[in-house]
Amino acid sequence: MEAPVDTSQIVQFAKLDELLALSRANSLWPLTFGLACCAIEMMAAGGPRFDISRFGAEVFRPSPRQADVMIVAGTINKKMAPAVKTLYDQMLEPKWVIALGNCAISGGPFVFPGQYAVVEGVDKLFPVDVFVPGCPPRPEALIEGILALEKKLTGKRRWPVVTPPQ
Amino acid sequence: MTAPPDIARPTKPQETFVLNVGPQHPAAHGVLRIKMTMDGEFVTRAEPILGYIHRMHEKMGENRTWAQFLPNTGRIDYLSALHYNHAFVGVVERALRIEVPPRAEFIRVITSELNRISSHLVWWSAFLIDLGGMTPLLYAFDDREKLLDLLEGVTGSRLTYCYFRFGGLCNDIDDSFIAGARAFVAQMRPRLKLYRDLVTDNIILRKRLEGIGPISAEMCRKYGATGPVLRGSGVAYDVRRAEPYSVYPELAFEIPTYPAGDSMARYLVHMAEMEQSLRIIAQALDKLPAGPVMGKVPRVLRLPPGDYCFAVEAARGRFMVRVVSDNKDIPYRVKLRTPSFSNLSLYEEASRGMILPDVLALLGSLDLVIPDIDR
Amino acid sequence: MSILTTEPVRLLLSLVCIMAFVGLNAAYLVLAERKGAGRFQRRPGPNEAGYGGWLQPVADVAKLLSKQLIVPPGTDSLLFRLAPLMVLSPAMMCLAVVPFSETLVARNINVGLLMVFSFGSIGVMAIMLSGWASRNKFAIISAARVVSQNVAYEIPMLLVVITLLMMTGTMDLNQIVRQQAGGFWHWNFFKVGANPLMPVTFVIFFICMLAETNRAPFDMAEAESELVAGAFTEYAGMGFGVFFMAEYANIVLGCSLATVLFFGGWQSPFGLWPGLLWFLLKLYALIFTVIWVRWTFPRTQFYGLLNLSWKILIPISLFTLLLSSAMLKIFHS
Amino acid sequence: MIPSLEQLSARLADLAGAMPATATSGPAPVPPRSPVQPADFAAKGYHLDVTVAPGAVDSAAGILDQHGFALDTITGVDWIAQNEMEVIYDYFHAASPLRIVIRTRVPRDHPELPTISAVFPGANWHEREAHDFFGLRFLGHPDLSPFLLPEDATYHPLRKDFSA
Repeated sequence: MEAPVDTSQIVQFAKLDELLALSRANSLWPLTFGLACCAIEMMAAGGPRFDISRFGAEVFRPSPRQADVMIVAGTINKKMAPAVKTLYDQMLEPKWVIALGNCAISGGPFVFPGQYAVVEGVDKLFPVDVFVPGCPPRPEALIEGILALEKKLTGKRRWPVVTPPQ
Repeated sequence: MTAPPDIARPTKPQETFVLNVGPQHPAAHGVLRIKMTMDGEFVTRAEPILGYIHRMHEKMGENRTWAQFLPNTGRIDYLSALHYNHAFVGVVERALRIEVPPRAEFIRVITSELNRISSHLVWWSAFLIDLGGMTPLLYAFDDREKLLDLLEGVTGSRLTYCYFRFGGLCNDIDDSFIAGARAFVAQMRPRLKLYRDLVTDNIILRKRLEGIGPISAEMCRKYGATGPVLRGSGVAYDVRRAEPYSVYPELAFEIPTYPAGDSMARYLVHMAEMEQSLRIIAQALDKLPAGPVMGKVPRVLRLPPGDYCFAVEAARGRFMVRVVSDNKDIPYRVKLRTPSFSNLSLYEEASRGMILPDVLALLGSLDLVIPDIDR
Repeated sequence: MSILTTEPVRLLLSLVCIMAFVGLNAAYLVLAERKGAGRFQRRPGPNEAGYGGWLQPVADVAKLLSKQLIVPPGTDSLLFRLAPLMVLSPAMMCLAVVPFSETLVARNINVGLLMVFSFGSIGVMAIMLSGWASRNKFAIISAARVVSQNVAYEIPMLLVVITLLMMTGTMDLNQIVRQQAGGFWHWNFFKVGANPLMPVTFVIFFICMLAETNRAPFDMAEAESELVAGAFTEYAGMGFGVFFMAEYANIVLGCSLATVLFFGGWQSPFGLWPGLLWFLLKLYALIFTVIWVRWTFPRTQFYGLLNLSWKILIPISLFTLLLSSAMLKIFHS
Repeated sequence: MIPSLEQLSARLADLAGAMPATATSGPAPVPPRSPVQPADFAAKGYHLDVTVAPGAVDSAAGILDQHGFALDTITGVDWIAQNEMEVIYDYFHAASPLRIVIRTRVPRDHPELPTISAVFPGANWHEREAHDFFGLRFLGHPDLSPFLLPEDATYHPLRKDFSA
């Protein structure tokens, strides 16, 4: 039997792909899924001052089937890990993951020799697209994470990067 | 609506089914899981299953020095981090008999009460989401941002504060904070009235909450429930008065209680507490003395052997730290008595025979922070 | 006679137009809802996709269309696929008899109102099927709720409509609009001479319409904090998108009906220049009210909802029915 | 009914009187002392420190229940050097500032003591937690399955000899 041909190398719909990527980048529906402290900052990012809805990303869907991006906001421990993995598996392609906060990145402050409960980073469970550091990250950081994900999708950044004055 | 008596009793197993609410569920406020045995829409048994965010705080206490454990206290109940700070610095100060300068104590009270308001605002908005009202969340977060600006200015973080130090504070407050706090108090009072007009007096909200999930004072005692849950059952128990700490005895405030014990009573207690917190802040700002914010503290902390307790009134109720020391620079044992844990423990009994939306309204009214339960 | 004016072609064209109308409305009402919610909540709402966020629905639809489609294992795959189709088509069928202006109506039949209500009740079956086929406990609870809710609210709604029918004496929607010509005091809403409780009947109609379309504060089907996403929990991509669209199609239908029955349809409020513009104006004003209600009130409790229908709305609507028949007998016979 | 400290001391002393006094917390040997010790609230954070035999914790809970106390928390402490487990019960009273501590010690390799969940239903969870962390076996407890730890956990992480 022949090896399956990777058709994406032969047939490309460049413009359509671009359009789809642009659409997906503008319509990232997150999963309503807060684990710990970072979830409060995720809520604050939806609040009036930061307003994640400007980028079309405020449609928090409670069902993983309808969500596009999973914002892992908090510590994952060994009891929770199978549930998080299930949620990831229940999400449909294309799907992305933002690891929000140090706990989701590496276990954060809860890693010490002899620790027995915390999964040291959500990338131990499934691939992560954007890491947003902080304990907890500020809402701006989450918005920056969403912009970074948009850049990953479309190849270009929505806004020029602001360099802070020296 | 309460169930007819034949449903409140466990029925034949084939007539019921199990509904897992959580660990990922919009009403789970994080990762609480409730295993509900349902008979149609009636809940015959709602069993909370914990541990999905167990983060080993008590084990970590045995692995680091007294000062190194302090940042952990801001992450147990992340919504009332300063109260937890206070309990932990309080227990060390009690054991070592460290004198805290009065200015530091007043600033502790001011920031703690600001923290309490921010916590209650988050609870209020999350509770309203449980009841299907989305807009209050945005209003509350708008006000909360102003409050967080103030706290961020002095503590350096927005949520998981680590501001208190053994013997005082890490930063003094400046005039801009005082002016900002006064402005916030002046601004928040009409906002609370607005909340009352817009939300509390809403007929749908009242119908949803009145008479739902009654909890008696006796049940609270049997389960050790404290905070707004206990005060919503008519018992005026507040650690700030019962075991006075800091400068609370010098400040006038009331302990709001509502005797009904239903979800509405707990809701009203929260709303009244925000007003009382504003009152405390205004008084403390007026009485704020000058002076240092850091007392004399030994360079290396070694608590004399023995065990020490310190309780504070956190936003969710009585939070107690019990430490056991064996005269080393790391604790031998740190026990954290968290209010959400005890408040949730009565859930199984209180929720029996109610229908699903009411069970979730009751859950929301208990004001839970899940990492506070699991630690 | 050109081919365009033959009846089958005209009907086909009209149906295509209605589909486009429903589709565009659904897409942009979602945007209006999100922007409106933003305004109610002191924030800007979507404003980055396209100029002022106007391309947001395009992005959403393109994304939903390109999302992976699955039928979860263990579901009844036929019913699972059928439900989204069934939920959208009745609303479109009903819009075929709604007169947008005196001449702009896909098919003017003399029992238009009957048709609207008979097709309108199919929608609930689709939601029930989706809940049943999903093999998900939340979905099944939601399905059961939706059925009991719709049964409860169909009754006061029909009683109110019968009250109205006794006054109009016809089921032809265009005829009903024509009877309301000549200024807003001729609209059925203000015909207190025929029945002093006319505004009350409208309020009942509006509440029932909110309940029938599963809108907040009666969104039992998709009670997010209780039932995750209710009957749609297992639907993804455009399957879910269709349910979303159907919700808005139903709102458009409900508000058009309210416009036709109570606010004089395409009649102008001053008796001058009747036409499509007035119809759309009234329609969108009502839709705005629906959005406004959603972002203002918390959700009712399920039993409270049923009590409201059985204990309050049905007795009141029965009373209005009796009152208006009595008044007809006394003053107009 | 708000109890006075003296009344309570007397009732709890009756309970504790029959047994020999054991050492309290701290690895250093302390001289034998009365099982009922008033404590300085300002220094310790509680008013009365009562040491009872493991079998008497439920009767102590019963006495405090009659006086309207509420269970604050149950703490385990692993004294590995003495090969003992200390179990500390904290009680508070909603109408008075009184805080009572009941403590007992059980052998480390045989940590069994009666449950007080029949007296205070809230103790159910505290005892399950103590079982999770220390492997304390509360006799008569309805369900000691892992609580905060994963469902299949067999380890007791707060024991001093635990290593992950």
